[in-house]
Amino acid sequence: MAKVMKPGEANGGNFVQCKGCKKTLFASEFKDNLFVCNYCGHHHRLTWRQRVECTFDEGSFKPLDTELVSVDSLQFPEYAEKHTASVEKLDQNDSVVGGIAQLDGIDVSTAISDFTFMGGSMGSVAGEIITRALERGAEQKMPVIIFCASGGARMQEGLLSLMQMAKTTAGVHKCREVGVPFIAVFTDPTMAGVLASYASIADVIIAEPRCLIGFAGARVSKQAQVVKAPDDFQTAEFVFRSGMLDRIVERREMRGMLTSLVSMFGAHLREGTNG
Amino acid sequence: MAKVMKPGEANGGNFVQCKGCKKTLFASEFKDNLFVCNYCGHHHRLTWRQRVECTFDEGSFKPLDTELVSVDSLQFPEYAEKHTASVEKLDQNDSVVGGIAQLDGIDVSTAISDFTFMGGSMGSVAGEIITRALERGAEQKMPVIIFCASGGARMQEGLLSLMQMAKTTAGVHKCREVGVPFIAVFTDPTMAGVLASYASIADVIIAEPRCLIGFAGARVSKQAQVVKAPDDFQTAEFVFRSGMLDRIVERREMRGMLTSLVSMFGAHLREGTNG
Amino acid sequence: MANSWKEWERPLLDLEDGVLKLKHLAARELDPAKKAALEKRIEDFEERIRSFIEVKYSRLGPWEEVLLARAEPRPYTLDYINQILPDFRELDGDRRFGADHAIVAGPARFDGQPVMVVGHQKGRDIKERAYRNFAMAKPEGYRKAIRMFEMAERFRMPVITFVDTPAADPGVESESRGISEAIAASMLSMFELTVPVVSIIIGEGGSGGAIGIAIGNKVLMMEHAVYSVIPPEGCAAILWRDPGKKAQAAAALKLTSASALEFNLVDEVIKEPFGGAHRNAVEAGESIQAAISKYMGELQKMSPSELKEQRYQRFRALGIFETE
Amino acid sequence: MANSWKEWERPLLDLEDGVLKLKHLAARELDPAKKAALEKRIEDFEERIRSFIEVKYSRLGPWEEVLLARAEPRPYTLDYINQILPDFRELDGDRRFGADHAIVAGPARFDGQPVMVVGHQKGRDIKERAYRNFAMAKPEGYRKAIRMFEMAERFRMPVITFVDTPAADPGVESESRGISEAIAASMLSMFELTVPVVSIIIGEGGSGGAIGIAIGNKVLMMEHAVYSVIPPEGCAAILWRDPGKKAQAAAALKLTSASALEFNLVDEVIKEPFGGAHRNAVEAGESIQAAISKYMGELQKMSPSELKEQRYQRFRALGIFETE
Ligand SMILES: [Zn+2]
Ligand SMILES: [Zn+2]
Repeated sequence: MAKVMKPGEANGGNFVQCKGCKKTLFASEFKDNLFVCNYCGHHHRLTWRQRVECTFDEGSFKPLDTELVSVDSLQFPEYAEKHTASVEKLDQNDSVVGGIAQLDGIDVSTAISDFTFMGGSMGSVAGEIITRALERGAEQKMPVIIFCASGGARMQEGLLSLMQMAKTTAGVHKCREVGVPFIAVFTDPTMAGVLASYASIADVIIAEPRCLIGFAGARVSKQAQVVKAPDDFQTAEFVFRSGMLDRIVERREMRGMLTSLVSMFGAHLREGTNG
Repeated sequence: MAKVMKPGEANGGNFVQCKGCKKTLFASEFKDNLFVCNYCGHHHRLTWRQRVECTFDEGSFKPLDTELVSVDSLQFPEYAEKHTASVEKLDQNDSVVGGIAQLDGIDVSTAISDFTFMGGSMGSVAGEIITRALERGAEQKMPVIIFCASGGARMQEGLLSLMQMAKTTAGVHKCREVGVPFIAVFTDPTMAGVLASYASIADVIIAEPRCLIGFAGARVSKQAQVVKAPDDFQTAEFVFRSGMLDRIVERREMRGMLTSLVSMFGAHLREGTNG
Repeated sequence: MANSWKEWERPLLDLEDGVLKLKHLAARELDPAKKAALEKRIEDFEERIRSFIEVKYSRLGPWEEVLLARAEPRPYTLDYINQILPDFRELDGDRRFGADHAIVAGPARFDGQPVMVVGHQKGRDIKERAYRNFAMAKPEGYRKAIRMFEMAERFRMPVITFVDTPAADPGVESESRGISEAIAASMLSMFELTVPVVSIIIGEGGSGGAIGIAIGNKVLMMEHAVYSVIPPEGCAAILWRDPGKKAQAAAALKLTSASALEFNLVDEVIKEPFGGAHRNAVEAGESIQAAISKYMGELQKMSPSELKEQRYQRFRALGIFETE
Repeated sequence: MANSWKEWERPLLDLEDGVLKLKHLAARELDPAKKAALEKRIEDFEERIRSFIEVKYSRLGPWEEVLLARAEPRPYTLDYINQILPDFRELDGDRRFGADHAIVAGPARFDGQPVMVVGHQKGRDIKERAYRNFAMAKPEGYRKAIRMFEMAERFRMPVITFVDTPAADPGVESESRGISEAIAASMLSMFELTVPVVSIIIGEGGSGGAIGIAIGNKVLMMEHAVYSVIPPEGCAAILWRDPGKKAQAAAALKLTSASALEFNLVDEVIKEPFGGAHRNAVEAGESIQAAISKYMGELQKMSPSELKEQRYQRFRALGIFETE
């Protein structure tokens, strides 16, 4: 059965099956290859912990805002159960983990969205963590890097989750005001309310190859139009052609790209150094 | 023979033939109708004097910068002769006339391009007058209205005329800096180097119906593309659909529209009044 | 469960129709006795209408609020503009790609003062509905809005936005021209404003398409408007795999004006005329005018930087969570 | 009159080809006498090449300058970037409609310091030429440039632009997406910058397409670049209804670097290597690097507002007229 490693399984000596080409891969090699299939290049989804390992200077990531916990304000059907199940299974409070980290020694403020937690959906907690990551960057003059992986706003928090679109956008506004660069990394998938808020107004947007990026569910938008959707509709490649992305960058190049960008775009923030 | 009135001929009791539908019109009625055919609605080109009469409070226009005269710096073939002939024929120094005027008593800075003078082309003098009109607006806190009617930059002044694109854009920049509204009125034709500089970055752009508006000569751009040009390519209607115009306004409504806009957009400039 | 406002109000609409016919008859009746009888019947009918409305409107559930918010005869943005914003001069164009008639925009006067108005516009008949794309704006619409916000900033004009859209246009073309970026950039440009902004949800506040132009210093909501992160139909389809359970979804989503106020997501709910805004558009317009007047008055006492900061703090504070 | 650089340099190219062949022979020749003879011939050839270049390049007319500016082997923007702007990270997208490969852009380092680079990019082979659209940018290209200028401003990075385009794309699609607005808005955004901007015309400075990204505090021009309000062919067609009179038109338009300097429209002409930049791209790159270094050094002594004001005044002053 197709199976993508969960955190901690990578060292078990198991085999895993590629979600792209279905070939069987050695788990250890797969991990060394940053969870990218070396046959077909499929970039498998990462948990936030895997993302941290693949990206930042070793041991540099410090989680913050971990004290925030979700409230079922609307008493929405099944929300409390689903949420609790995710919390217990994944040992994290919600879909986004924020913190600070380093790239080649440069401090960055970051937030990482984890699709395994309720589809990475953005409710009050996720919105707050993202906004704090942006504000922290703005206040402490650190570049901000946010990894997106989300189906969109969290329906179960109703209008409160729609408001997170505005709130996170307000966070971007703070970075703009003080000249702090904000880089968004779109990973599979980056959709709907997340795409239509802070994510799309990053200074630089980088996507992983072939990841899904879209405003509406593909079904909705294909229905809604007389215009035929191209075959690669809502993939990173389509979105790049549409002028919405700066670059599509393979995972093995991502750390280098991000380091270079925060080094150059953030140079003016690091007084007394030359970048 | 088809003939459009020249300045001063309107009161001669002549007939004129409409350039649009070729019908014969009473000159006096034609003038009362602001040189718009009452059969087909064709908006005939206006000289700058006619434009002043059709637009501003009676007697309010005061020409400025009339002392500027062109120099044939490049010794360009036939330029001096052509230019001199236009000056003598039209009793004006160049293709653009600048000044100040009033709309319902509100002071505005203005410049009016006259296609009858060498196709309204923009050389050093035209560029200077337009830039001064913009700067005058910025300095004296008057809204700026510029009427465009031009084939583009004046080839005969070579690179100097290309630089007028930058210079007039610099003028718009000054208005932006101080919150002075700049309204461009596109009349037949508004093309090339004029369109690709100050004209297209006006706060509000209004066009007369069916006027020609384009970057490249229609021949060039139709050649250059596999995409078929729509039938109304480079007309005001096409350009409106393309999102480049705020409104297409008939000449009889133009004065009212402009007055309303300068009254509202310029209210903050007129201290102590409420607009 | 009714599927449309018309279906839900059918008995009421029939009564109102009846009154109209009776009035027509009465007007032409010459016999005073018969006329009096007709007028008595009219009075009876009107009393029945009143009590019918009273009963029906006192028991409105969330789904009925959705139906009302979507009701075709509800006043739309241009109706309010025509009533309370004289000298409106519609401007158009995103300067990028196209004209979008799902959003109308331009300067106007409010209480004599120049303001910038931006609002979604629905169509009343089939032809206008197509022309307005059912008030589902494409990227061009939001980019036009941004252009207007920027002009409002340069020319120091307060901004009024009217929100009334089922959603932003979700089509292939919208995606390929960056509808997500357009919505986000529109919100961002509203956060940058140093002039007062009042936003009013007048009908459907549909998700990202709505909030894209709803970043006000004050956000008001008509009594029978709805404001939701997802349409109830979509929510039901996801949650129960049954779009028919839209009434349950509407209830779960807490999309009514009362809920929005309870969660402090809107600053005031504007009471609608007896029987809804569609029964008395003029009165609805007057209520909106009074509300805008009040809040503009408050906001104009604030400095440009205070206005920006207050708007930031207003949205920054939204969200409910606990701290471990 | 030659129609292309290749035609014009044909005898020279043949000689250079001959030298290459002789060198190949000499390298494999084992007989010392024959080798010496070959080397003598090579020397003769090289001497002939030198004097050929000396003569030909001392008599360059405006039309020949046009041919040189358009020469396929001339160094293009990415060649200079690769040589003198390490850590270049190409960024893309206008966030509106599309990716445009006629303009390349992104951050890089110059003399160790972060800068923003924007430049037209021609293609060397047929495939790349199509991909680059012959360096004729569409609105997307200029809007990408604007996005980069805005980032340069926010992140306090000096800007370097390389200009090398026959013209902006004049097609129907370009018009329908507002190529005129895009060019004008790009110029406007450059006037708004408070960081140093150096622009270099490296090849063809074609009309609006060129000046759209050429609003520098300092504008430099390569010796054999041209800068013109209209291509000579177009000018000839308009003036004499004969596109064949392009050489006369080139002369009339005063489009050479010498003329641009004479009229004070550029701040410096960067001397090219013997026989043109295409004969020694590295040396050309070094000259550009030295020139940018010099001017960046001057500009970085100025305050943000001085930089904006100097740029404004620089362009404000352009134009020649008299006062009656
Ligand atoms: Zn694979
Ligand atoms: Zn006619």
